Amino acid sequence: MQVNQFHSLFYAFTFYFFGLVAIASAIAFVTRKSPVAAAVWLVLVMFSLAALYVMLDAQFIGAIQVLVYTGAIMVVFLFVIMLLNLGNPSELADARGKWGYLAALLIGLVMLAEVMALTRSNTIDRMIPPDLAAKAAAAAAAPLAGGVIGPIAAPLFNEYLLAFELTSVLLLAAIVGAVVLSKRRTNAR
Amino acid sequence: MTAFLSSINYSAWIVPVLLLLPAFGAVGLLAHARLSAGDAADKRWREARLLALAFFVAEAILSLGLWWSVDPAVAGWQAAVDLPWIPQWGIRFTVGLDGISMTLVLLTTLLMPLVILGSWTSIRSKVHSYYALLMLLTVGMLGVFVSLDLVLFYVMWEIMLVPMYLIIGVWGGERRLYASLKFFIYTMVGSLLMLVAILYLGSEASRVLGSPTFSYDFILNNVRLDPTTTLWLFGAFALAFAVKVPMFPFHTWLPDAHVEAPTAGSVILAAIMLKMGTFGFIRFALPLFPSAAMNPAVRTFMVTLAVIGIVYGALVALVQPDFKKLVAYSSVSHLGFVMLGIFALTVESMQGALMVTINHGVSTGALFLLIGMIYERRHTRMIADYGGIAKVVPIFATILTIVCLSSIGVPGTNGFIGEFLVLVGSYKTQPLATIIAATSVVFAAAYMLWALQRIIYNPMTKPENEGLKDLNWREIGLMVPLLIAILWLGVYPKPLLDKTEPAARRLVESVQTAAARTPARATNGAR
Amino acid sequence: MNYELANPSQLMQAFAPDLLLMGGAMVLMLWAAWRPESNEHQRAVGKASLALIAATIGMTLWYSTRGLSSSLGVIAVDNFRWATDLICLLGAAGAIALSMDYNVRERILPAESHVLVLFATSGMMVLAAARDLMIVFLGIELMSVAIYVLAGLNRRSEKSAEGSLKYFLLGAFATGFLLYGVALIYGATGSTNLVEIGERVVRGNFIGHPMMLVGTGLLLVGFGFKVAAAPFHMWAPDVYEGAPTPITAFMATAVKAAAFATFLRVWIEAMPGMGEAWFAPIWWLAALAMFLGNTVALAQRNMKRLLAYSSIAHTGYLLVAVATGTLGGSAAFLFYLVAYSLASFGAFAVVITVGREGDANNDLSDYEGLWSVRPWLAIAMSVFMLSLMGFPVFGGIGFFGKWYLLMAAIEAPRPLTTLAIVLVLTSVVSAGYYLNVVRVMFMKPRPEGARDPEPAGALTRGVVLATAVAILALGIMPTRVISWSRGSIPRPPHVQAAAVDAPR
Amino acid sequence: MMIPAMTPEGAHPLATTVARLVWLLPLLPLLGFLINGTLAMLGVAKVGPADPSAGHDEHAHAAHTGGHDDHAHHAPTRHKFAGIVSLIGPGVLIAAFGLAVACFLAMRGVEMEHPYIVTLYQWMPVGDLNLAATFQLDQLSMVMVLVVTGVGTLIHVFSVGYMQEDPGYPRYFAYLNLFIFFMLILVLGGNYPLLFVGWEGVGLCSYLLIGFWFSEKANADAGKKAFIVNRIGDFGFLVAMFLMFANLGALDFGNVAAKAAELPMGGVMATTICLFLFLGCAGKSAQIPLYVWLPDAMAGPTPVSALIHAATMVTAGVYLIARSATLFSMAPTAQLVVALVGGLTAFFAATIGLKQWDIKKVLAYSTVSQLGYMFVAVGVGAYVAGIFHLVTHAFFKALLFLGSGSVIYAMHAAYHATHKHDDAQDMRNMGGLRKFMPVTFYLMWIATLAIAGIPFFSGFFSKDEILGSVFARAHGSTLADASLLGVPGGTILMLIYGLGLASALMTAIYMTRMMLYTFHGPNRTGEAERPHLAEAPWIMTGPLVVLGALSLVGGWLNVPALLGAIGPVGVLDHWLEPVVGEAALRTTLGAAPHMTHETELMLVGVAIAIATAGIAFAVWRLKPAALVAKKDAVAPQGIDRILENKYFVDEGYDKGIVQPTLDVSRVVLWKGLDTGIIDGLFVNGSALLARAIGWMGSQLQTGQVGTYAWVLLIGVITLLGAFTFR
Amino acid sequence: MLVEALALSAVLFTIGVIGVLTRRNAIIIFMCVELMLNAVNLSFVALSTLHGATGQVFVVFTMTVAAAEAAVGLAIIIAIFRHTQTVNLQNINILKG
Repeated sequence: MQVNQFHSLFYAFTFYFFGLVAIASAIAFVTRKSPVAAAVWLVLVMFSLAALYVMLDAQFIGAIQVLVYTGAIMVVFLFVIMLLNLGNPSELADARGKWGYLAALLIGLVMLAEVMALTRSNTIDRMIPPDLAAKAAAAAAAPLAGGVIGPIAAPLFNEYLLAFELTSVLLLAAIVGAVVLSKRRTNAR
Repeated sequence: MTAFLSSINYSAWIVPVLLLLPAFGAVGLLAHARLSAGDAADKRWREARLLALAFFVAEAILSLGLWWSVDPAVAGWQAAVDLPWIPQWGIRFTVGLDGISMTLVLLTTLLMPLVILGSWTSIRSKVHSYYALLMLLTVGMLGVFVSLDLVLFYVMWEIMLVPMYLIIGVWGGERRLYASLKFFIYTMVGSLLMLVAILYLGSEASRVLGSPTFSYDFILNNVRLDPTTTLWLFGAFALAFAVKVPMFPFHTWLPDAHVEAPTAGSVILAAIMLKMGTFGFIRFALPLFPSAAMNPAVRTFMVTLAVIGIVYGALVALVQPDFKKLVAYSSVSHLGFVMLGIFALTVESMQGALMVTINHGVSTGALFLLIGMIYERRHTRMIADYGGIAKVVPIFATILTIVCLSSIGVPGTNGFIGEFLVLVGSYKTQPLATIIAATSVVFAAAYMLWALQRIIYNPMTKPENEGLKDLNWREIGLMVPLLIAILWLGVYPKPLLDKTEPAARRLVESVQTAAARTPARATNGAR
Repeated sequence: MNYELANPSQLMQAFAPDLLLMGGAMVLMLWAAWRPESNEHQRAVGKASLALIAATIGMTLWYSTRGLSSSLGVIAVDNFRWATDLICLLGAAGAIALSMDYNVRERILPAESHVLVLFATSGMMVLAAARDLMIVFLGIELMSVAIYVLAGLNRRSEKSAEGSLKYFLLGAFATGFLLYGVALIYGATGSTNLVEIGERVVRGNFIGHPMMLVGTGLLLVGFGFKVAAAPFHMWAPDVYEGAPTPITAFMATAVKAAAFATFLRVWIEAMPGMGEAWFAPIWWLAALAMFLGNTVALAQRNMKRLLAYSSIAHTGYLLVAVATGTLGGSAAFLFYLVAYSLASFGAFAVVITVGREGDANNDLSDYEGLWSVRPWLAIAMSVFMLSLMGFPVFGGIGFFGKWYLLMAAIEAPRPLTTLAIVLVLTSVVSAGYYLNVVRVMFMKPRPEGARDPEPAGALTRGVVLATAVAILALGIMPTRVISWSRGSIPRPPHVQAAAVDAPR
Repeated sequence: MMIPAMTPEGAHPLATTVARLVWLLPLLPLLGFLINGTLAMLGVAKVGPADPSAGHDEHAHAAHTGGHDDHAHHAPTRHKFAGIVSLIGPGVLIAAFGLAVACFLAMRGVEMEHPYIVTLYQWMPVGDLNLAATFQLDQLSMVMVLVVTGVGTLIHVFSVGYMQEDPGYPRYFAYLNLFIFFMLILVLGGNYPLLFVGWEGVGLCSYLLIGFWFSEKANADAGKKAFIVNRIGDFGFLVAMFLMFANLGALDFGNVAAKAAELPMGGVMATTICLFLFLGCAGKSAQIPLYVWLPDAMAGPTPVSALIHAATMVTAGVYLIARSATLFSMAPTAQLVVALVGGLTAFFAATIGLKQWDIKKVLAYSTVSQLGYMFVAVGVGAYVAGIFHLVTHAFFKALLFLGSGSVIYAMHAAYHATHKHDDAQDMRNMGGLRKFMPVTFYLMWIATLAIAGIPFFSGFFSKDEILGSVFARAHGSTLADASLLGVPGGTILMLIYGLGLASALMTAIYMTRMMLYTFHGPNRTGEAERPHLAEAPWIMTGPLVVLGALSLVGGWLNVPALLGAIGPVGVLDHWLEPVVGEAALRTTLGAAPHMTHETELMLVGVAIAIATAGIAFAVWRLKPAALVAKKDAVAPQGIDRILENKYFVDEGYDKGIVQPTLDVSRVVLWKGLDTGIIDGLFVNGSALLARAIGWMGSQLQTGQVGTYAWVLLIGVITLLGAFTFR
Repeated sequence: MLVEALALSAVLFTIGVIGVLTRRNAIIIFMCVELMLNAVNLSFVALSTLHGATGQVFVVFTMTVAAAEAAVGLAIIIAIFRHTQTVNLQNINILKG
């Protein structure tokens, strides 16, 4: 238990560390003028989140977070930013003024307060419906059978097979759409 | 006659035929418009007019049998037809007549040919559409009078709006756009709330019956609501009807609509469409919600509005520079009498109200026809633009005088009978209101005679009027039936009174007895 | 037949109509990309797409008559699904039919446009079927991604691009809320299956559960955005105006229908137990949409924008059906959807007919005196306007649509009488602009020098005629549609939801 | 509806006589109206072209010249239908008069206790109101029928001459016939509503005839004014009917009288009904405050003034009160009001009559004054006296009017001959006419003496009877016991008596003044015109002669007992006894009015003295020779000005009632309430509000994605707030 | 750590929302949306410790969707850039009213 205790302390420290990094980078991301800088800060948020995923026993998700999000999506973003050469000053001064920020902060805090209702302690206990408590407890307690990927793969290809297939159609549609939109205007006269 | 009618099974088919014939007429006219597209405009229009006239005359002749076939003394609905329409919602095509609706149906069918004749030459664009719309309008108007299913009634009630909207808006005067939209929306406000009320009634009825129904008879006999709900529902119905009547202060659409509408539109508006409001009170608002109608506060309120309408309409009519507007406000005044008669709830006043309903249709219809005729010649409705024209158009002047006198309610004309009955009957239950209402005999004379004087008497100061041509044979011919009606109803109204008396008596008695009953079952109130 | 959805082959069978469309779309995509862009190719692909849709409709109809059902799973096999499918498919067919003429006029050459419509439609069919929040999410995205692109299809039009961008950014924003809502609901109930959620909510008495409440609220935001309910409607007018008109019609009808269908299914199957919580918000959403849509429409001069606000108002009307939370409400909802879609589609078809190249001639003043040059077109437009207004006989089935909604509202266990009154009063306001269109067409003279509308293509004419005739005919005899919509209410397999009652 | 006590129709003694043709009485003039009306229409009408809007202006000129735009007063020739109209117009009247006389003879031949009631048809059978169209022939209506048809016949005949050159000749006779029709309905109608039909019908004809020459605005105005003022009275009549129906349950004379007798004596109900009825009478019979229309009504052709505004229609109010005698006898307070108003009217009208220059205006105020007398009579319950004066007044006032018509005719002809446009009715333009029209002159003097009350002329008897009745009832009657606003009835009656005497004095003065200025002294018509002045043709003077005779001997209808030596006493008293006797007795507490011979002699003496003094005063004081023609006259000052302008009552009504009503209607009701508040604020206001909201909403739609996101987020937090903070 | 993770998720989500509200560059706004999605993913992952792996499955789909949206979204941004030569949303407002 000693080890566990230490483990949990370390765990907590790491958790909070990455959490704070995520928040700080997110704030930096939102406030940076340059799109490139913003994108890089966002990448940092995503890395932090990947770490947190791992800490939450979602190692696979952590991995694809790095691969897909950081490695693919954000790269595309950066690519487009640079393609469009958005570094020039007219594009940089894109944020609202001080009051805009304050108002946004205020309204954001109001929303946060509302959303935070979900963490109210007296209800976290009954987060799991009574009849599910056993199942949930079992799920939480049981070591992940099939390693890291198995628990995800099983529902993905059984219960959510259809959804999985649908993503293929979705991606296809997105590709077609992207092509149609960005194709050179052959009909231009 | 009765034997002949029963030998052809007249009452079994007459009402649907009356409703369908104009609809076919509309289709026929549109078909003619398409088929004759290549012909000269004059020829096409002439044919369109003749076609329309033929349809309306056929309609009028067909409907005449109702006078004999509907026996007012029989308690049930006559010439009734009951067909399923939308079974899932319990909506049925239920139609039928009693003495009251029969007279109104006849008023409509008999007036329509005259309306056609009245706008024979004044419509010079899109003639086919014009007559087609008039026919659709007729379907709606007749439908309102014969419907015995609340939904059918509502549908018919609304149908009328569109043709009238177009008639005013397309063929109307300068401010036609404003007037037509105002007419439409004003009417719609009231009727949509009535729609909600109908739904509510229907859902209550369905609860009682166990299956959906909107049958007037069933609701009348079986649905009992708690007083608050009744008041709300009555209010919704009353608003719809009050707008249509129109009662003060919901009347302001009327002057605009009347003034801007072409002759046929004005005539139909005044003679028939306003009657739907009063008919609605008689057929629906009172019998369905007797406790609300008999509620002293409600009654006082309605009677007060009616009396305000009577005096107010007359006073405002007094200062109108536009003759059509004057007549419009006079309508407000006259319809106030009807409302007073209805809410006084005595047999005499109810009969009087029905009389005024018919009379106003005849007299004001005739007035608008006459205005239309003179407008066609002179293109102005302003009283000040006339004066002394009795010299050049004596026939017109004579007829106008007679019609004005009828509108004033001079004894010997129909106007007197109606107003007298309303007042004499209303005094029993609403003495003060009646006395105030009676003052309008003075105002009515004032505004009508003053206008009459400024139009046909006085020196002729406008040279434009010197060349006015008198009425032609068509115009004289179409006025003659109206004049006959004016005098006949004034001298010997008994046949008409006999037709409506039993229904009026039943209505008054049923409202009084039903209101005396305490609600058998209280259902949940409106939310 | 009762499909066992856990069995992949039976799942595929249950999903067969959707698969047919998706597979066909993929094939057509290949064909579309195969040849260089040209009008002929575009039309050919369009025809093929129509054929594909016809086939899918046939299959859907066939499925709908087989009395199918399924075990509890990620998709539903019930008549509500088939009904929604049919509405969306017909919408797609109309959109493609209109596009084929419109694209020629606007010189929109990519044949892929029709394929994207097909993809969007598959997304809708997925939505119609979805009984799992995951599928719902994917369906929405499949539909939306295609629509984002379709809105920006007209590459020569800045408006089109702008509309597309706005739709995309705000759509993605709203998707964030939707997804968050899904996450929280999942967190609260431990399930993403609608029926399971519904059961657990009822059994666990989740009414005071903060996470569930926030989740429901966020979900409502997401759906509210997709159906363009005020105050989440701001994108709609701009996007409707910018998008190619057939796509606007498609968005106003099929997209809205699909989004609403899944919204309704989620609410009927998963949310009955939360009625206390969502009743008032939906009530207000409905009222606000009706009020805002109808009043702001009064200020519009551009027909597409006018119809956009009108569609916002209609969102409000449809929300009344959702607010009832009853199966009767969902029958009314389907019925209304039919009525609304017909009229709306017809109206957009007229807009296309009157419009000119460059998406011009969409101003109200371009309709002045339309009656004197194109009488039948004007009459058809009047029918559509009156139908949208809910006027009996001349507005055909539109009246019964409102009627049904009002009936559902009044007969709901928690009667919505006040909302019904709001509905009718805002309908009065709506007369202000619907009638204005009629007035402009009939009562204003044709301006000097105004060119007559060009003759419309056969397909466009066909759409106008078909919708107008359908509206009028169904306005006289709506019984079939009533039976159809009543028979097509969602029927969750294992649950007796709290507010479920027999529809009327 | 018939009360059981009444003799059933068939069993009535009159049912077997010529009186069963009583329905023919009104029918004859109606027939005349129809024929003459048709001829009038045929004479002027020119049916328009089939398409009235086509070619609006092309034929304007042609229509103009072919139209009938000749000025009424300058018509050179007789109407093309003049012959047949002259035959039909008076012809139907002569026939009706013949029938009336036959009925009268038949009535004299039978014992008649109950009125003879002929039911024509069911009129308004509604609910409890089972109104039938019935004619009631009894002694009272017989008198009225005789007066109406008799005087009517004479005036019709006179009109043939008077109106011969008028282009509206057939129309004139049509209206006149119609008037007689309605007048007969009025006097024969068996219930109040039917009486009301006649009542309003005669008003209508009065309206049409006053405005006969409608191209003059003043004439049209006068007609309208007459109708509207009458309608104010009719309002009272209507309310009285409502009260009767609601409280007595009946509207026919028999039942109302029967039920009225059961009312409490002097009760509120009877008083109210009577006062409202009297309001009706005040309108029709030109009593204060509704007399203002009658002088203006002189705008009509003079025979019309004679027939309608002197002899028949305006006396309908008197008839109505006599007809409702039972009701009034139950309401002494109301009776006092009637009598007092009558007395005041008699007085004030007489003062105005003193200073009028228009010959017809003098006669008009004289009529108002005399009507006041009649109301005094019926007010004090001396119904027979009232009717008696009604009859004699019909004779002499018709004569006066026709005589003045003859004068005007002559004046007009003279002016016409020289194409001079001057006032043919102003006495300042007359003078010395005795030389030119002696027949008229003598006959008018007869009438003047009659109205002044010189003994043995007809007016003497009737006026004397009225004053006597008032005096007699000052003691020992229900009236004397009643009070009005705290003043005892006896005092009021004495006041009325005083007013009556003063009026009598003034009557003598202004009538003499009129005669002096018209017929005596030098002629002021003008040198050129003088040769053209001439007596009217025989067709006009003939009726004058008959009326003159009647004015002379009319008093013998009801000779007082005091003068029993000169003829049968109280013929009219006996004749009317079945109708009004009971009611009159109720007022006098069951006893016949009783005075000592001394008192009676004194009263007669006073009356004679006053009449003689008045004439003498006028002859002494007035100098016709000093008058100047109208165009040279100076404006009067002081009291003269007030009197000549009729106390400015018309102006007061105009400023105080008419204009305020119009202004309030226009400014407050129409512009303010109707277009301002209801239409502007509520109707268009709500439309505007909706549009404004719509406009604001569309302003929110900035096109900025940022704004949209903000709105969306505000929606989100509101929605989440609704969910989380419920 | 569940509550903390959920709270963090909420905070990140809010920051993303604030970003959307304050920025005017289309790409940055889009990135803010991506941040929001990431925050939601964190919630999913956190909740899956409670309810099993379904939440993680969802995250997989979310990422796919994000990728698809990125493809389409960036194409749209490029398309608008071709018209307006800017991605500043303040300058992209010809559609309004």
